[in-house]
Amino acid sequence: MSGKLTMSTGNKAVAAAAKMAKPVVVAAYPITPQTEIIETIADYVASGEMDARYIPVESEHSAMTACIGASITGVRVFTATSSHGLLYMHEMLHWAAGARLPIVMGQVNRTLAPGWNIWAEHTDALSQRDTGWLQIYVSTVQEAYDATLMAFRIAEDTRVLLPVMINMDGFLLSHIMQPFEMTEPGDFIPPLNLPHKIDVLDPKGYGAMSPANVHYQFRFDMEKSMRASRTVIDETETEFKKRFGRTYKPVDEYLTEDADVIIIALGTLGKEAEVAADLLRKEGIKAGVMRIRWFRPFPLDMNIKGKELVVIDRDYSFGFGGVIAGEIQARYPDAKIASIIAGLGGQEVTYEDMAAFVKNRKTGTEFWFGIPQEEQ
Amino acid sequence: MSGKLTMSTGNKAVAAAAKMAKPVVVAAYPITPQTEIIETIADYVASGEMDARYIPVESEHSAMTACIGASITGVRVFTATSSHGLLYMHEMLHWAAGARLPIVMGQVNRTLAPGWNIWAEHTDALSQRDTGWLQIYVSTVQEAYDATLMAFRIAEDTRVLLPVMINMDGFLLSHIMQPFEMTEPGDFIPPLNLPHKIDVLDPKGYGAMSPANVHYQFRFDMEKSMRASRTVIDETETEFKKRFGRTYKPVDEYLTEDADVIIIALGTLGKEAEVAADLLRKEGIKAGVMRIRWFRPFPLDMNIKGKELVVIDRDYSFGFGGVIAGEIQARYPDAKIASIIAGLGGQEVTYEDMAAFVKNRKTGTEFWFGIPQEEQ
Amino acid sequence: MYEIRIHSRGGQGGVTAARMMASAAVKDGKFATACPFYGAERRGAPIVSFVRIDDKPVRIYSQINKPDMIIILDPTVMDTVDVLDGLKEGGKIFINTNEETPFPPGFKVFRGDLTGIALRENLVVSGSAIVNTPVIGALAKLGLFTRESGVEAITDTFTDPRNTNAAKAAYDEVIV
Amino acid sequence: MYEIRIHSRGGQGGVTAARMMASAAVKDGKFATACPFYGAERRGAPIVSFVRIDDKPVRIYSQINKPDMIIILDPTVMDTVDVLDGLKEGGKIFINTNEETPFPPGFKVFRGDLTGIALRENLVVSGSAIVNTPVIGALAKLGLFTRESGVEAITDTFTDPRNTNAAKAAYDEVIV
Amino acid sequence: MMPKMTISVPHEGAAGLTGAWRTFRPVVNRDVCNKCGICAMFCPDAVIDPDTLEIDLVYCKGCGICANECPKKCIEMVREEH
Amino acid sequence: MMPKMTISVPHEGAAGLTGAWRTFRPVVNRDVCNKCGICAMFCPDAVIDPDTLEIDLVYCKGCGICANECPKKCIEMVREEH
Amino acid sequence: MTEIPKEEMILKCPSTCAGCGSLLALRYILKAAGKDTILVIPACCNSVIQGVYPYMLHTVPVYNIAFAASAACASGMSEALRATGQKTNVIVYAGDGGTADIGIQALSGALERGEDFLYICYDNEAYGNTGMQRSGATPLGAITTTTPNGKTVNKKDLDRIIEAHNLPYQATASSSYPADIYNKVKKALTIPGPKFIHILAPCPPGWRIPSSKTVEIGKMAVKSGVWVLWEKENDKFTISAPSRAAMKKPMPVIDYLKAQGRFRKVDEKTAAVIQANIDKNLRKIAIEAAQSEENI
Amino acid sequence: MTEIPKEEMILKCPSTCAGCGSLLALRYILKAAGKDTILVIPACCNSVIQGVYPYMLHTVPVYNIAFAASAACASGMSEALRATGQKTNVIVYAGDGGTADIGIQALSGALERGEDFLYICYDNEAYGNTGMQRSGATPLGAITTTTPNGKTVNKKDLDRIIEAHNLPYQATASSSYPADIYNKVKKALTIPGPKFIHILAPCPPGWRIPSSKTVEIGKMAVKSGVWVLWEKENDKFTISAPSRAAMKKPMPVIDYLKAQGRFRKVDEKTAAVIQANIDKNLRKIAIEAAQSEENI
Ligand SMILES: Cc1ncc(C[n+]2csc(CCOP(=O)(O)OP(=O)(O)O)c2C)c(N)n1
Ligand SMILES: Cc1ncc(C[n+]2csc(CCOP(=O)(O)OP(=O)(O)O)c2C)c(N)n1
Ligand code: SF4
Ligand code: SF4
Ligand code: SF4
Ligand code: SF4
Ligand code: SF4
Ligand code: SF4
Ligand SMILES: [Mg+2]
Ligand SMILES: [Mg+2]
Repeated sequence: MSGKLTMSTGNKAVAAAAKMAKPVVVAAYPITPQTEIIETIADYVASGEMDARYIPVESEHSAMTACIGASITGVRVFTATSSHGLLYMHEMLHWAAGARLPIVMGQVNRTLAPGWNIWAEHTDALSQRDTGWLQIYVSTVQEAYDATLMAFRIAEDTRVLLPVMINMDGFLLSHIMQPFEMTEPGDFIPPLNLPHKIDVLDPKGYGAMSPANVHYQFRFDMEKSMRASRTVIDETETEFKKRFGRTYKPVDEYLTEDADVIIIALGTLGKEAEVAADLLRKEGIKAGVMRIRWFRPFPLDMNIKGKELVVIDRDYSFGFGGVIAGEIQARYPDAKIASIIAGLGGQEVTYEDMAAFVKNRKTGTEFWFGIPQEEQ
Repeated sequence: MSGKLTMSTGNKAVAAAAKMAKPVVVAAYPITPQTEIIETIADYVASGEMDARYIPVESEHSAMTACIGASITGVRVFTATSSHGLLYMHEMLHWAAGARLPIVMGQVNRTLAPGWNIWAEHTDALSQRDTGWLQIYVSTVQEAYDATLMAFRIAEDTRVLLPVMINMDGFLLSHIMQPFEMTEPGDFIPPLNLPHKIDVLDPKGYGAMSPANVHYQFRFDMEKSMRASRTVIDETETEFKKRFGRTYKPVDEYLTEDADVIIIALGTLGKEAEVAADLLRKEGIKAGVMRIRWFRPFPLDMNIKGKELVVIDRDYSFGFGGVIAGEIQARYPDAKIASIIAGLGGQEVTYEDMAAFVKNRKTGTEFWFGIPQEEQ
Repeated sequence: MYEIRIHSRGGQGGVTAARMMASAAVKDGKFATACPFYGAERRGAPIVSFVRIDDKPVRIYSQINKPDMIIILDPTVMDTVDVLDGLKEGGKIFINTNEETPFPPGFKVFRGDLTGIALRENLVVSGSAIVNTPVIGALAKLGLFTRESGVEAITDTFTDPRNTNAAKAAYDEVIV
Repeated sequence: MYEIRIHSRGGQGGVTAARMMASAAVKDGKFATACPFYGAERRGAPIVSFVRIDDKPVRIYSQINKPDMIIILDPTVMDTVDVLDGLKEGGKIFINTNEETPFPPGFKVFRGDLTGIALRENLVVSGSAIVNTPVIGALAKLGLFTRESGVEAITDTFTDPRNTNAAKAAYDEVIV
Repeated sequence: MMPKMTISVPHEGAAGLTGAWRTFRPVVNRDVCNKCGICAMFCPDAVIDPDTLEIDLVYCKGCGICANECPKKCIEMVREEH
Repeated sequence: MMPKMTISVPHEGAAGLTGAWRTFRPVVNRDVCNKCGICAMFCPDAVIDPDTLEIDLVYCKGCGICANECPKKCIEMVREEH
Repeated sequence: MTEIPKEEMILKCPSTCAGCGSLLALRYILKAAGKDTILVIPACCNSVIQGVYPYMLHTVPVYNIAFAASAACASGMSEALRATGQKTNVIVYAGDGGTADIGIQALSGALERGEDFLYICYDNEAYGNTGMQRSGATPLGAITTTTPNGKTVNKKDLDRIIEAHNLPYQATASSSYPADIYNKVKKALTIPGPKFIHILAPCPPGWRIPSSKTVEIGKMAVKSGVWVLWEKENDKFTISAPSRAAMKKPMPVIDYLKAQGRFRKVDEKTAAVIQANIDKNLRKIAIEAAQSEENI
Repeated sequence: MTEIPKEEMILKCPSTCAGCGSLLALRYILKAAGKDTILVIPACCNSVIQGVYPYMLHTVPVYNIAFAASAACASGMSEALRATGQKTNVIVYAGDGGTADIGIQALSGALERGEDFLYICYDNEAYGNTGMQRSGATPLGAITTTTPNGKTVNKKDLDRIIEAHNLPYQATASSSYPADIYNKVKKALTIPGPKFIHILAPCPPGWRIPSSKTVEIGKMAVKSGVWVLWEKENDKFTISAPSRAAMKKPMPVIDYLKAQGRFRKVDEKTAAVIQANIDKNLRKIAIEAAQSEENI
């Protein structure tokens, strides 16, 4: 790394990136393990380090709604949540995307109650995958910071105008401290120019009755923007590298070129999987890793031809299966997938476990880590 | 049909079935096009026809929560909602399933705002597909009635103990009037015996801290029950036929045996697709229809080998594609699918349109009905 | 399959009329569906509803674009709505009016002063004449279903005898 | 990779200690992560946190099961927690105490009276002695990072000179 | 690039020609009217011109409030004939 | 069939032996104590037996409320040594 | 009266039912607010009457938002506008359901935070848009589709709930008194911080009254003391003129009840309870007004 | 005092912080409620302190529910229990955040419907469980992690908000007065319909006080009039003995503020505002009590 390194948690890095982006309004509600993000922002605002309005709303439904209200006036907004907070704003997630507002949200992945459990799982965010939000999953503090900066630029690009959710594993990344470079973005994030912002001099109505013969067209326009966002993401990541030297791709690859078997995972599991690949290679198994970063829009050009896949889902869609494994299979029908369900509710999964997943893989089956074979 | 026929809307049929099931508590909140269900129940209760408590809650979040509170005391409960109401209870949908409560809900499929639009679309319910609810989509007033009766029996079976959502197309089915037979269920629905109901004489705590080393086991137990529900559904549908003479399968098939191409759709589209198949057959195209009724648990034994599929999604997952087409491809990797997105926001789709989908199908592509080819 | 489109106004009972029509046909042993194209209509706003009658179960849910028959419960909607849109050649029109109304040629036109009948029978709610029961009488006369089934369909829904009286009056008075 | 597990109590600053340790290692040009295994702990409840130090970026997020070193910031946790669980053969133990504590053989034991030092320097918050800065001094002495980096890591976090003073005292007083 | 969505611009008649809803039509007896403007004040739909007191029958829904509130009782609600 | 889920049964010590949290331990001077029971009343954790006034040190968190509230000031909070 | 601008801010003609009280009220609200205003509307009758895409009838920007969400939306807007130096009025126009039931959380939160906006609840005492189900604001005895025998519990006292939030400005109003609405909105908009106005808006289909009676029934509500017009500026509580007059000799509530179909199942006992509630409330309001006088 | 049962309904020992006021209060609540009770607990400190699966410490059934949802859950329970002829007490034990902020909608709805349950809010004036962020109930001037310079708006007046719902029973209490809690809960549970008790529960880490001072600070709150103990049975409003005594000569609030780290940024001006608020509130309460006396 080039610049000065700061020790920071994932949470603080996201807060720092949000500060750099200079949002005008931040509306958020606390929830473990996200609290540190908004507490840090509250501190920034209180100390004058950040010239924003922090709205301490009374719930997440209102957090997202206040972001919507602020955003439609044409200003930059930011929020953060996790788990039940995310679920509680579900209606407004659909709304934010349908209203085409470039809201950026830090989202700390945590499992769902009952019973209460505050540890990592991706079901919270993945079960929002139809809402029209772009979703990225990050795996290091540096990446959390960088992705947050890029999120504003991508969301606000007029070819996109959809909200972006930056996902990071609860505690595993939100609370871990790693050295990272707090790059000054300079003019990397252009000023926001919302084409449909409210203007009292040119009054318009937003969201009144939308007839059956046009509503689907608006939905198609969202999908068009999702498709366009692939280009915008590529451009943004290229520009980011040019300016700041760090390389990102929608899917991060590790030793995939010559790999026979590829572990696919999101977030910290995807990073630790690299260690599993190293271990496997020592044992003569040509393993690689694909860490899906941008999950929405879904990656369409993963080069998995001829390789076996071990897909680790830290999530589950009851009565169907792992979400990631399912969507990969859907978009890559030829894929030979061994589906592993692991890490739900903070279940401990080590690189050694992942190496074992690879060694014991059975293509075409689903395996719940930790559940005895006879019950599977 | 054997018995006396009543003219009824889909809404009223669901209300009538709920009445027959004798729930002790109904908690619900009005929303177009579901209102008729709860108004009918309110009438039943007011007139004494139904011996239940109707709780006129102040929101859908509370509707589902009140159902949860009532259900855990061991009584039968019912509710109904639609669209934004469903989204607003999203958090509690996850909760109801995680709490293993056999709540039955009438769900009228309607699209999402903004802009406001009250017509049919399945995105509302499909975007709840990870919540652990069983989901059935019905296509006639009779089926709405029958499915509601069966839902109670299935949900409350101790092998299942998961909530069930009966989906019906807004207006198209909720408001259409058809003749149907209001069968008296007799003892078809056994008395509820909730194994984990609250008992002050044997006090237990529900849903406190759930450690990382067991939480995933509870999630697996939900999945096990989902898997078991396939059997329970089969048994229930068999028993239903035995008693009342009407035959149902998880996937309803029409002229599929010798078909070369099969239309797959849910709800009223799936029913009207039969007319399209008839039309196509007149033109010499061997078409059939598979109407997915039980979407959760997802059908695993559809016999589609060697056939081409035209999957109509009245829903969309932005940045991915049609939900139904995606999940079919995921579970049937060999399937040759032409994916059609049609009927969003009440977009009119006729059997003639569906016949055209078949004739113009391009396997491996996605086509948005109503959008010019060059924009697709 | 016989497809009917009904033009009325919110509050006039057009939807109930559609249901009773379908119900009467079912009583005759036919299959029928009635579907109101509900919107967010207010009392007074023009609305349409549909009835389909067939010998086998009706499996079509989409709107009726080429009706066999048009029923105009409130002629004033004709000012703003093209009520004849899609009506098949030779299709039937029934209109609630006491005077002859000109229609383009090629259709069979029937009329009856349902409003007059309703007012006579004092079938008035919040100032609007309720014409949904008289129309059943008129349609029975036109042979859409039997007189008996029509009466039954009404008595299933309404207990007040004014309704059947109005229907019977309409049966007698419809001008073919 | 060098893996360290820290045992402390909610409110004692064990998490901050972990961060400063990692930070000091980074200042030495190493790579390091500090991860608190947060739960819903309350002030006073035993908690553990982890530090990993390596020459290349640390890519492991799962818990440390076989630590190279154990740091016991509060010896009283030993009553309820098996602090030595998984410690590698020949692994190091640092314990905050002013008296010799018996451990099974096969480990290298170090100690320092961090609490005493904290109390001496008046590093007390709500009645608890804060030992997270003294421990940095002690660990520098044990060679986990340089003295300079340790001091820098502290001054990055705390401005009050009592902290560095306490660390320096611990550096001098740690019993090897 | 403007996203395609339900954004509307002000436009008379956007909710239809509500005059078509009318079953009764307000008819003013100008001889009795004292031009007090009360009818215009209370017309929910603002279809009575406050200056001319003309009623815009393209939009008047025929609610009858004007007739009910007129202190001179000089508005009569007359059944629409078409 | 009982579903597997987070259902718990009453059990002492379910939240751990909270006595381990203590840094100060309450020590009662029985000679001065008048057995008023105020300490037991205010102990949030109910670890003071209301009859014997014994303190259950397996669980006492050492909060010091008893000492603070004792009207006779006969409870001293003493630093734990291990 | 003469000062009320003639210009209408709503073009002809929303698809409200004939005789809609909420529309009558809105006419005067917008006249008072003027062009530098954003209207925030949650799901309710007023969200669907605006016209159909691509056209609308309101000549100020209208932001439609989810049912539970209007106060939170207004919070975000107002914070963003103020942060960027704009004075634009942010006005929520919400039904009683969107205010007293599903929207009360967001509203209560916004009031506690002291957001700078005006919240106006038009109260037709039921969920009008979905066909007249009971709301928290439905009065005792009223028939709705979910209370087919009449509501058995009292109307939620929204005004006292809001009052407990100590706003700088709060008022009640009625669509039958347009000038009063105009004046209250005008005044409210001069005051920074959260403001609340609660407008009784008779609804012909819901109240089962002829569409011509909207204004008349609204006046009867005031005359009988069912509805009291007042305003409260910081601690100064004033009964507005029409209610001051009415309170001298209130009309018996039975006349008000009898005029409406929705109360047709109210028996004598319930009518007496309703009358007693009113009497008690009027006494309380009189005392409050008197005390407020004294304190000045 | 002698009548309070000795039996503890919570086994040793919840994982509350040392000196937790909310735990102290709950001890007496459950003693008063007895075994035929279901406790409903939304997300809050009291949802995580129960022990870890498969064990728990409470000896009555505890149903944990989502943060916003406790009153709705209790509604469903109580309706189901009553429908099946069971008298079991349904008691919500919720924090100030779960009551005044995210839970107020469900609560307000349940109160309006007249559900038969007892809602108890323990008020530690912040989101304790997530590490002390501000809540609507955080008082003016208090530092929390989201109000690093002290809160700039007033504490939401939850009690007046609830009062506006006209409950048959409502009271305030404090964890420093256990007998008062016991008596109030006992009484509340004899009354059908919705009941509400608001308990001030000092919180050492949140208030930045030594854990030994919980009871002392709670008493100071009463002595200074920051917190007034009262109860209201239908219309009968009574000031409870400790507050009656305190109101004769309230302790200056500055002593209360100075004793807590969370108020360390309160300047003289703010302190004066806080004192003035208290003075005003005490006057109002005295008047209300006097009026209630008169009416009897
Ligand atoms: C979350 C959600 N639940 C329910 C609805 C359906 N809904 C729309 S408007 C409405 C009633 C509104 O009542 P009120 O606020 O009193 O306004 P009114 O319709 O009476 O004008 C309802 C229940 C919705 N849009 N969103
Ligand atoms: C929907 C949702 N949002 C946020 C949270 C996180 N959360 C859990 S408890 C809590 C604070 C509770 O505060 P309060 O009700 O005052 O109780 P206390 O913790 O102070 O006891 C928060 C914010 C959650 N569980 N669910
Ligand atoms: S209210 Fe009557 S008198 Fe007055 S202007 Fe209108 S029509 Fe004329
Ligand atoms: S009838 Fe109604 S809409 Fe027509 S002018 Fe009179 S008040 Fe206005
Ligand atoms: S409070 Fe003090 S005097 Fe009273 S019983 Fe306890 S120790 Fe003895
Ligand atoms: S120190 Fe605290 S926990 Fe221990 S006995 Fe005293 S009051 Fe109870
Ligand atoms: S239902 Fe009532 S409030 Fe709604 S538009 Fe009609 S009259 Fe107005
Ligand atoms: S944070 Fe406060 S309320 Fe929560 S357990 Fe600790 S002392 Fe009790
Ligand atoms: Mg309303
Ligand atoms: Mg709290």
